[in-house]
Amino acid sequence: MMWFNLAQAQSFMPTEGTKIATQVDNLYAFLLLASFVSCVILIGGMVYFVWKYRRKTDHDKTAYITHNTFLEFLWSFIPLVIFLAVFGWGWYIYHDMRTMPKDALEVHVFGKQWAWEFEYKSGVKTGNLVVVPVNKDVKLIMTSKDVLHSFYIPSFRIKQDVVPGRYTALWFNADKLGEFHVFCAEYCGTQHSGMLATLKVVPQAEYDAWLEEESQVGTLPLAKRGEKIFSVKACASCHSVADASTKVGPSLWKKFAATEHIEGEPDVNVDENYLRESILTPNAKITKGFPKGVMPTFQGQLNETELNALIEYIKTLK
Amino acid sequence: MSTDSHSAHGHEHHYAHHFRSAEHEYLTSKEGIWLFMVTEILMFGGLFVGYSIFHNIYPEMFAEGAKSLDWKMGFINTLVLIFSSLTMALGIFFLQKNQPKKAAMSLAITILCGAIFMVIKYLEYTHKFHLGLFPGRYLDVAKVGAEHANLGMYFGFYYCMTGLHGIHVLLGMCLISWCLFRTIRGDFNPNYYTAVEGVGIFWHIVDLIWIFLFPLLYLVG
Amino acid sequence: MVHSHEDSQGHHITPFVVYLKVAGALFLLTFLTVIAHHFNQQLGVLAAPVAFMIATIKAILVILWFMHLKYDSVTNRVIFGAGFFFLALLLAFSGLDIWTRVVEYSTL
Amino acid sequence: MATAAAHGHSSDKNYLNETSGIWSWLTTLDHKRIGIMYFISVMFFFLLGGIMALLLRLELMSPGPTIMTADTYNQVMTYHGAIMVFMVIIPGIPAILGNFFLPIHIGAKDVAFPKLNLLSWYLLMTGALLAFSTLFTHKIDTGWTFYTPYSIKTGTSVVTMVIAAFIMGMSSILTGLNFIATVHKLRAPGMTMYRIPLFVWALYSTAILQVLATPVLGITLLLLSVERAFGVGIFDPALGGDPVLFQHFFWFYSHPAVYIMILPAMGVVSELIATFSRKTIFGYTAIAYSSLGIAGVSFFVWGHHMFVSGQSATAGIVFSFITMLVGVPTAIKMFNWIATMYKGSVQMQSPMLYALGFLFLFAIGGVTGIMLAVLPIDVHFHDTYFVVAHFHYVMVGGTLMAIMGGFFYWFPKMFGKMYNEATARLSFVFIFIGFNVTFFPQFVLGAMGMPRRYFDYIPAYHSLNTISTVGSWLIATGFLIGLYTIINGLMKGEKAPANPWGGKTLEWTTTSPPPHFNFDVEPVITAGPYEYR
Repeated sequence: MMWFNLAQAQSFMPTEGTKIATQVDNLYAFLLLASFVSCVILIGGMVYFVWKYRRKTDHDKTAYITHNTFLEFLWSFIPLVIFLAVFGWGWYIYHDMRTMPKDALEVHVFGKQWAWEFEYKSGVKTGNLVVVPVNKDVKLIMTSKDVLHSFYIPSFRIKQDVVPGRYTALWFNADKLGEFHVFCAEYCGTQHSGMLATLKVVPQAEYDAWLEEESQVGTLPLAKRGEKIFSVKACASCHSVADASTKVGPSLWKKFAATEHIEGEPDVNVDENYLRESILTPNAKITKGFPKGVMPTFQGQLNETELNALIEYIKTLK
Repeated sequence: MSTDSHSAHGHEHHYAHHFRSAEHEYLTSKEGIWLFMVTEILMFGGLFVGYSIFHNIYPEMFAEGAKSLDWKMGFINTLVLIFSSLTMALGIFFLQKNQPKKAAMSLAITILCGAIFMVIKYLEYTHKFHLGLFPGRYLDVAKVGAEHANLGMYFGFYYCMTGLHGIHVLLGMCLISWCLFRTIRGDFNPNYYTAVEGVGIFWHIVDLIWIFLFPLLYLVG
Repeated sequence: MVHSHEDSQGHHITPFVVYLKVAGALFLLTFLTVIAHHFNQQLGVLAAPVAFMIATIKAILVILWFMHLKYDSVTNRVIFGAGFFFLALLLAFSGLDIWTRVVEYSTL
Repeated sequence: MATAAAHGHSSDKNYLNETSGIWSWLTTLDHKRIGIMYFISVMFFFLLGGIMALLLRLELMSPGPTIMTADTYNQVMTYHGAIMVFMVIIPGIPAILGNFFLPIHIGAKDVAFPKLNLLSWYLLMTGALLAFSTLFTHKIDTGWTFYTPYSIKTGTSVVTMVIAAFIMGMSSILTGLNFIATVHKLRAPGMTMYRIPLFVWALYSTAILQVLATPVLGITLLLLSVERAFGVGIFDPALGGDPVLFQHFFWFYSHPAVYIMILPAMGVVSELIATFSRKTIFGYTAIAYSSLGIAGVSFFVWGHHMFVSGQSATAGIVFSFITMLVGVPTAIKMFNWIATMYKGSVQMQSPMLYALGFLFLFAIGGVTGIMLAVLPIDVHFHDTYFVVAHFHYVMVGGTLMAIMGGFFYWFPKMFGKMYNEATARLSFVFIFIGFNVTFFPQFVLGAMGMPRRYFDYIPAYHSLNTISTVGSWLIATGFLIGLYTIINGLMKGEKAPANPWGGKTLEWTTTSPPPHFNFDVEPVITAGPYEYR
């Protein structure tokens, strides 16, 4: 069957990446079994009665049964007991899920249309990539810069909406090495389905090395730093850089020094000042054929050096 | 007890074909009106729930908002509306007593009270506009000298609640005018005044909502 | 014709003086609200509940006598009461969420 | 009884041919004609929403852009949801079958307020026109849930759409109000509350929900418009508001709304099973009270749509607990329906096939509903295709199956003609198989973690999505065959007898189609609705 060749990263239930995921799957297995049994009773009973008591002649005598209090009590009470049992079981797991560990590694998560930004306490920032050590409590402190998003790691069976104006939190303790999908599960606009990130679980030593390396960004050449910022700010989710294809906004490939047609204004030559303006006040000039008001402003989010680095990087896109 | 039988046959009201009697039609209509009133309560109620929640979250901001309202205006308006409720109830009373002239008079006074209420409301609104107290993002924080940056939310509630209430007052006035017209035309009698009863219940709901709006918006801060 | 028992609660006439008494009470309570308002400082946290209580009493007066619910059928009373019940439900459960949230802080 | 044959009718006069001309329809106060008008308009809306569903499935057939852009996908998804919810499933059974049969079922000549009844049709039409007008301005892309702050920020015609939903809500309120008053006041002599058919009990419970829940949606949508126009900040976090509060307000209506959609379907199924088993319904009182019970409890459970929304854990636990309770009356109904067939005489006519299809699909929809009510399971499944599959099993597998069954069951009564049984059965086969092929893989997709409202997906989800898309074509074929059956029946159907199925409820005692005032003689009721002795 087709399902077998899907059995890598995201098979029928995805890989269990945490202990809680295993607990959730056990409960789910019980529910599946119980559901299957009840469906067999209900649908089997239905099919059996339909066949057994099918109409034979047009004058069939039928029994006159109005009700049976004992039976009706039974099939109200038994489901109730089962429902309450699974509620209790669920509560138990949910309690673990929602109780934040102390002394966890805290990572800040920012959702924005349409990318995830991560910020570590050391100041390291990444875009659409979060690296965590294995077997360690990790707490994500999350907020959104614009609309609702939802941080969803299928392999860990956890999900939490990311709400602007306040912090929500998630925690996990990954016990498997590897890369896991992160999805945005709350509808957030055009590129909602493209708002993906990768969660990388690595050994502690590798994690430390990675963090160290990431902290060295300041010493890189300007264009390289620009490339880094370009990825952290997830500019690539809207602007392509390798060819002229259009995503949400105009492609930046071979854009520098080209002539740009502006909606309702004379054409401009793409120079440093134009790029600067387009990053800080994106709605001042809109490229022909693109809607207004889609790109958010980066005013106050980038300092002068970062801005220069970005412009230098865009210059290199040929 | 039920209707006085001597006048019952004097003017027989022609009830709709699917009812068994005029009485049957009257009771059914009244139930319909009450059901409609429930929807009014729940619709306004949504605003009240929002108000209570945010009042709890931002008590000081709400206090600042309440201070910038003139409670005397609200007070006068409360008295006007209560009086109009009385005349509305009396309008029905006079119809029940078969005194259509007095009933028409009561209804006219009710409409007049509604108009007075709206005039005072208009004065209040224009005064607020003059001061720059607009709802939401249009509130001029600098001009008003607001201590809380989101004072616009209080005025959002203020304009939503009083505005929706005002629309109901206008609607009520139109409905009462229609009742007044029909009273003068002689449509109603002690056995048939369903329309006035229904409009009356609507008008009292409008009064009822104001009874809560007045302390919530003008006084509690 | 068909006149069953349910039809008998149709047209109740409230005496004139009852209307006047109710209106008088309503005016009095309005004054009382304003007087209470002037003692807001002394009342402290009670200011809001007091104002709300007075408003509720006024509302009940209007509902029972002006809207004739006192003489109306049980069905209509249940219908109208249901509105307030479900409103309270909306407030209670929204409030339950908002006032039991665990606040998370940024540690940056 | 005193009132007898006040309005005499010759036998060939009925509500369809009593007056003629389009104007006589547009100004009619006859509940049956209004029901037919709803029938035509809802069928049209269903066609539109269905075409959009097919487009969505076609787009999802393979990863990456297939036939449309991401923006177009989001718009089509929004309109599919809004049309199906506000214009098809909510008015569906109550406004079409309810309007037509509720007064007849209780032996009344009409609903309590015929003018309001007509007004609610016009309101639905106005709302629908307004909603469709946004197709020609800035097509909205918020999803039918209008979650803030996205719905505040997006540059599309949200305000128009929201006002349209408000107007359609008023239509729903007026229908509900009318039904409550009708059931309370217009029952024929001897028709006690325990002698009304279960379809009426279901509509009555639905009407309570319509009246009590819809106003809150109204004020929520108005506040959303105000938010967009003035930025008052009640739902906008940037101004100190709370977007989660919007969800509370929204689901306070929209959870009861899912019972507005399913309760009437349960009522239809109760009728079908009793008639086609030729047996009195098992546990009348239990089914009647479970309708009321579901309606009541449904107001206490809305927070289960918000387990991961940022709602507090305490509220989540309370809501999860109460949600478990709402499962019980639903289970009671399932068991009682099946027990009704015990020692019956089951005839597999097409309406009964649809009823059995309902039981099958609703059982799956029900057990997956219980899974979703369990907190940690929902955390994983929330906003994934598991939820999409679950509510389609309930809304389509439940409500639409019941609508189809109800149409075919009452078709002879409504139009006085029989339809072609063979094509009706064929349509069932296609819809039933197609439905399972479309939506069962979506449970698996959801378990694998595919979020809903996704225009694009990772390659691992490809094959199941393709299966699902193929299934959607089968469903479409089934509905087209159903449409053909209806049109063919209307054009060429044989004349229907007054009681083709051997039903015991009141509509079968009058002629097919019924006369203008439903009964030539006002019925007097002396026994319950399903007296098969």
